[in-house]
Amino acid sequence: MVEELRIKNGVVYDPINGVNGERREICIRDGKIVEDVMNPKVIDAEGKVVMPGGVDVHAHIAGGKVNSGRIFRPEDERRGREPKTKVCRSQSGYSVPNTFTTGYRYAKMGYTFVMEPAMPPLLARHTHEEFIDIPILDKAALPLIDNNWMTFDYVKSGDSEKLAAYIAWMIKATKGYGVKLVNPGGTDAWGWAKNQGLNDESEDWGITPAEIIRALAEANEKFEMPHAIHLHQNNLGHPGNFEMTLETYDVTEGVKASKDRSVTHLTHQQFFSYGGTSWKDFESQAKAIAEYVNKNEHVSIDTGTVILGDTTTMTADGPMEYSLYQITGRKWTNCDVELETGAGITPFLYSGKVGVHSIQWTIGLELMLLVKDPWKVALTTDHPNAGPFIGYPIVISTLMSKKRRDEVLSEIHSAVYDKSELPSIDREYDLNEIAIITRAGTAKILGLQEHGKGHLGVGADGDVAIYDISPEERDAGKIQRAFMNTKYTIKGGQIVVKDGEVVAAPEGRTFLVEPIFEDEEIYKEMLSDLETKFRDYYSVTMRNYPVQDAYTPHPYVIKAPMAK
Amino acid sequence: MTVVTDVVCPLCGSVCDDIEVEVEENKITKVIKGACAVGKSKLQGHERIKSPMIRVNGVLKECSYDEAIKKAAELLAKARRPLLYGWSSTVCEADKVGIALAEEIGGVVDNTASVCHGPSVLAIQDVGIPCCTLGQIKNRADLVIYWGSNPANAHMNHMKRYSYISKGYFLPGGKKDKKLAVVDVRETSTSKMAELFAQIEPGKDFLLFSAVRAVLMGYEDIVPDEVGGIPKEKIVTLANMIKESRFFITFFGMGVTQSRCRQNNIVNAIQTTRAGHLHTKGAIMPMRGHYNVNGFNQVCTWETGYPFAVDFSRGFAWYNPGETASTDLLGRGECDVALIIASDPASHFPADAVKHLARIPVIIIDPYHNPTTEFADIVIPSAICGIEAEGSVYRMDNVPIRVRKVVNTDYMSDEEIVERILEEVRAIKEKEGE
Amino acid sequence: MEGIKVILISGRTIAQGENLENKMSEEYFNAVAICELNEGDMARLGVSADENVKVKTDYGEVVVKAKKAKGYPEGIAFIPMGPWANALVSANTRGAGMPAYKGLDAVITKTDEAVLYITDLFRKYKEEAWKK
Amino acid sequence: MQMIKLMVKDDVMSGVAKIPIEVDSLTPDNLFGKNEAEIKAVKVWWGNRQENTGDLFEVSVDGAAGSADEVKIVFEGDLTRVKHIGDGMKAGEIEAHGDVDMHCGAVMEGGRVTVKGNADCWAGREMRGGELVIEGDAADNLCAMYRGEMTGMTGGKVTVGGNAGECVGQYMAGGEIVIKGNADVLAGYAMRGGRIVIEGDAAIPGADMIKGEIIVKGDVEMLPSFKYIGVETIEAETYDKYIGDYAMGEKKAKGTLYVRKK
Repeated sequence: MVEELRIKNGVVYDPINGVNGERREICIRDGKIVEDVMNPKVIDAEGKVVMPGGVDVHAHIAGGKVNSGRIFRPEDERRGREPKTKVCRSQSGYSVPNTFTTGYRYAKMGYTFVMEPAMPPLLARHTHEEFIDIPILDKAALPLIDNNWMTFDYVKSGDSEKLAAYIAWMIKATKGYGVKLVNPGGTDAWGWAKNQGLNDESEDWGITPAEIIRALAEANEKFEMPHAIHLHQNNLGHPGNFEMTLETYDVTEGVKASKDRSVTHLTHQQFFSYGGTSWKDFESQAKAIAEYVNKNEHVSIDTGTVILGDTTTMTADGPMEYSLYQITGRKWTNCDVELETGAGITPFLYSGKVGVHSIQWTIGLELMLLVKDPWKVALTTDHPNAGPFIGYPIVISTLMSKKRRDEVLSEIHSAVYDKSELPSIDREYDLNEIAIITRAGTAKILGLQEHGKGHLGVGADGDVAIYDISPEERDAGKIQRAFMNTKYTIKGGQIVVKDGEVVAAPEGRTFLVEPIFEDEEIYKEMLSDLETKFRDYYSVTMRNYPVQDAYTPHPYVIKAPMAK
Repeated sequence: MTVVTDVVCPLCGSVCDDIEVEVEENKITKVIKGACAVGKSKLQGHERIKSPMIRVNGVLKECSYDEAIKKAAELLAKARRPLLYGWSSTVCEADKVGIALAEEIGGVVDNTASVCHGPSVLAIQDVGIPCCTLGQIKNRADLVIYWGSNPANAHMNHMKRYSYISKGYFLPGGKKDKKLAVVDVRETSTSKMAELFAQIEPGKDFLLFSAVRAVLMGYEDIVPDEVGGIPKEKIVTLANMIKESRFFITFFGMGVTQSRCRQNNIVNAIQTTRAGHLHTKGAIMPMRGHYNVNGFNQVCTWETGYPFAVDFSRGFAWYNPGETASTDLLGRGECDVALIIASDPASHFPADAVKHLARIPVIIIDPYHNPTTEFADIVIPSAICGIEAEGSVYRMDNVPIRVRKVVNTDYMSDEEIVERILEEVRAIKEKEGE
Repeated sequence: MEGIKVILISGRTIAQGENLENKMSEEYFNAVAICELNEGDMARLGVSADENVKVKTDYGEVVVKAKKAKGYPEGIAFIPMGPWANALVSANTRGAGMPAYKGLDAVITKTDEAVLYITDLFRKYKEEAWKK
Repeated sequence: MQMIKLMVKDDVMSGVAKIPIEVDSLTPDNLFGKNEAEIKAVKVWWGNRQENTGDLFEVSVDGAAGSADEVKIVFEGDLTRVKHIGDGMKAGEIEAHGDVDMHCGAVMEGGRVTVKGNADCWAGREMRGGELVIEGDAADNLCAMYRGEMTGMTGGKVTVGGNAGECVGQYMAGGEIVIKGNADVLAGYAMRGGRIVIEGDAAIPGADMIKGEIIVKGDVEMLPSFKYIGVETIEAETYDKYIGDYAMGEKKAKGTLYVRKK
């Protein structure tokens, strides 16, 4: 049976196709956008806002550390619980919701694609198993390849071909999407409870984080990868780290992108835009960061904007989580992953009563307001690190309303007036810009616009969000409510949310990239090096390591040939 | 005869995955290498349950899978407080369906963790856990502490593959480069290998942890001359071994989780690791029993928010071991129907809990006869995961591994059986709803 | 004959593990329906290896075979994890979900009573269940 | 004053399985203003199904109330599987005649609950205010936190006539608990404030405490990580004073443990 849908009378924001708030009709047939339809079900979106399905560039929704976060926070799980319904499984959790809830809540906000940005390769199966249990959404995951001993060996020997062969193998073995870096060098040093700055040479391996970053960026560009390297750089969360941030940006300057996108995507830069020398004289340096992004084309960023309240922080940056736990004295979980990476998790309360937290809150907003080109910046909360993803509607309304910002500024710690630019920024986002930072731009950053995401052109996926709000609406409260619960969310041509309720929960797809490394000789040599690592140092065999096809029941494969 | 390599052992939480077996006429005839004595015994198999059975007038009578499944579904659909227990010696795929079934019937779903490392989970919920994968230990840990755990008997390959006896990148000399300390109430084959053995009085673990912590925190002066039968000198030596190590790991077993103070012994053990971390790098890990006891905890957590002992009576998940764990439901006589899968509560639960199984309808899904079958009203034999059926399992260090199907079978898999029961239950509920 | 007071622990053994899926067997019975004691305690009880003892706690009693073992301090008895040990354990989990399997106060006496085979042990449970 | 009597019907607890009834909906706040028929129609959970109160309890109503404060509920019959008595109540009074099941007085904010018998685990869990009197014994986790929370009881007063189980007042941050008998292991575990008085014996009290006060009048099995400070007189009795828990480090070890001198 042919499923057809016509959305009429809506005000459409489709920035990739240059549609900025125009009354357009959207037709969907067999899950794809088409020119016209014959016998459609009709949705009248009169006076409502229509956008492509949301695309989240960075949210920790699945995998070992997310689940460790759930396991150790039963007190978070009891917030937001809902009984099972005919359509939905039972729901639990606020900052670390169960998998089903994750799918439902994103869908209610009009999102249809989420990137899980940190998959430890050894635990990749776990991430994919959770994906199977996240309904509705399409998903992908970025394997961590920057603290791997194989990577270290090739960076040390300067063997860029073998490094490229290795990342090709790794992305395929983990059914991943691209190259993720988290505290390159530093996470491995955490194996001895140490850490590393950008230009510190590792005692064990004799290389620096800067060398790792540059080498992986170059290796990534040897393929036509849809996405840049995705970098959580060194020194996250420390006062005065903005200088190292700017130095890090320079590391990949001059690397030529194999596709029309940045070379390095720098994630949750709020945590890297800190001035001062300690928590006492802590201040925002968002302006310096934004200025760099404004002037350079090889970087894109997402923000990691803070949502005030309690949340669960989690990252592969083990040493950073340890220092956070030492500040709070709350529970702390750490998991080092042999030869590859690590993870730390600790709960955290961002309180408007605390000066530092209040300044952190301003930084995430400043970055979005000071970066002039919205295509270069994406809205994230680094879920759940700076706050849970269900805080997005709050951020959207705050960006769109200077009035709301002023209200919040007057309620939180007064340090924000001295230590941040936010009070003096007048810019307000319009809906077109919101559409860019939540779907069009994020789809482009991830290279997904070629694969049907982030736009409503003919051939695109039938993923549509209809928000019950007039395009002229300026009231922050109304904006927030509209973006929290859509009037309709349509996923692959199927209505999944209606009037803020989940009405269908189909399974989503997993997007995989397959880099194709051509030189068989070099590939074989790399495999032989890898076999040695497995035989001597891993605790599993090489044959039991790659993720089997059973873990991606609905794969969407993107081939990445060698760059020309 | 064919040789199959990289076989994954479906026995204990070590999940050795480098096993080689010989297969002849659809049977594992020989274990060539990799498995310990206990693993070998599992891989080579025992006498199986031949057919599904239903108890009629006190006697189990053979029947078809369809009949057994239908009857099981009827019992579960009408139950007011059903318990679905076991889930540790099967794969995650079966666990998922089991959780869906529990949700559908408003039951309590629980796995063997509640009588094993459940207290460890409760402790993690209090203070978290600094942990790592086993390869990290193999490559870096120069101090290995086994506390209330005897791997030489319970996890026989553990020291050789992952800890004291293994060689690693930074410890190429193997045990020559490492130290071993053991704390236990009795001498064991593991304690005999140790450089430091502290023979503690039963039930005094909590006190000893507090003492070691106090020393690690710098307050040696307030610690009394003897704690739990251990002289202060030895306590200080142990603390110094921790301080002087580059990377220490504490493995703890049920010697700690099942004695006085239970979960709070583990809280204190974790706090001790955190105190050690002020001086060096440290990690701590429970020695998990069944090969997939952890897998159920993982699946249950991502699907419900909680790792075990989840009560769906009110439609949402309520978690409270001590109230919603299997021993609680059976020991207090609360539950009115029990589905037991891949486990044997009759052998491992206290007598009063076992006696309740005699009073209520019991459905058991298992490859083998075991004492719980004695209490069962419906017996459904299943394929053996890791030998006859494949799927995900989670090692004690949270590493997911896919167990293999090595030989074919006519038995239905756990996943299929539970799925069929769920379908029948849904059909019954739909009918009722009409 | 007067008994001795001990602290009772239970746990895994190799033989118990090997017969985990073979519990209705003679091997499992021999591996698990036993109580390990040190030499001094055996002497105090006046039993030699393979003679039967009755172990009693506040929650139940069970007859098992005595075995001499090394490594135990005086006053500590060990019964491998299994149905015979569990006859002595309370089902009250004290708000933890986990029964206290280890560290039970117990009294051991020499006995002429036979060790119940697994099916007999459970037949007894079934009878008791309905008496309640 | 209004008196509502709720007597568990005999047949409810006579089956092979004793399935708990959860009565958090039967508080003075919730029943105030309802007549007998309306009370009988209030839903309570019995296993996985909701039932009418009138189907599980004999209900009688006597007198009238002007507010929830004037409502008194009396539970009678076999209460050993009646959970959540007084859970979340804010006003009025509840009296339970017999041993009650778990979570009695949990999260209560005001009013008074009296148990004329023993209370099972988690009585007074996360209590905020009001008064809870257990005339018999209290089982484990009295006035403790919910799993994973770092805050247990924050206010109110609890008195136990008999003994108390493990972990009395775990993560307690305020309020007062008085145990007339003994307390099992780990009373005041991870305590952050408030006061626990144990008139009998206590085993390893005060572990990981960082604030608050524990007073023990009987024998104490001490932790090895408390520091002896000296002798102090409280209400004309002499006590040994300890500070701890030093296992948490000196900066945090601000809890006080008093042990009466023999």
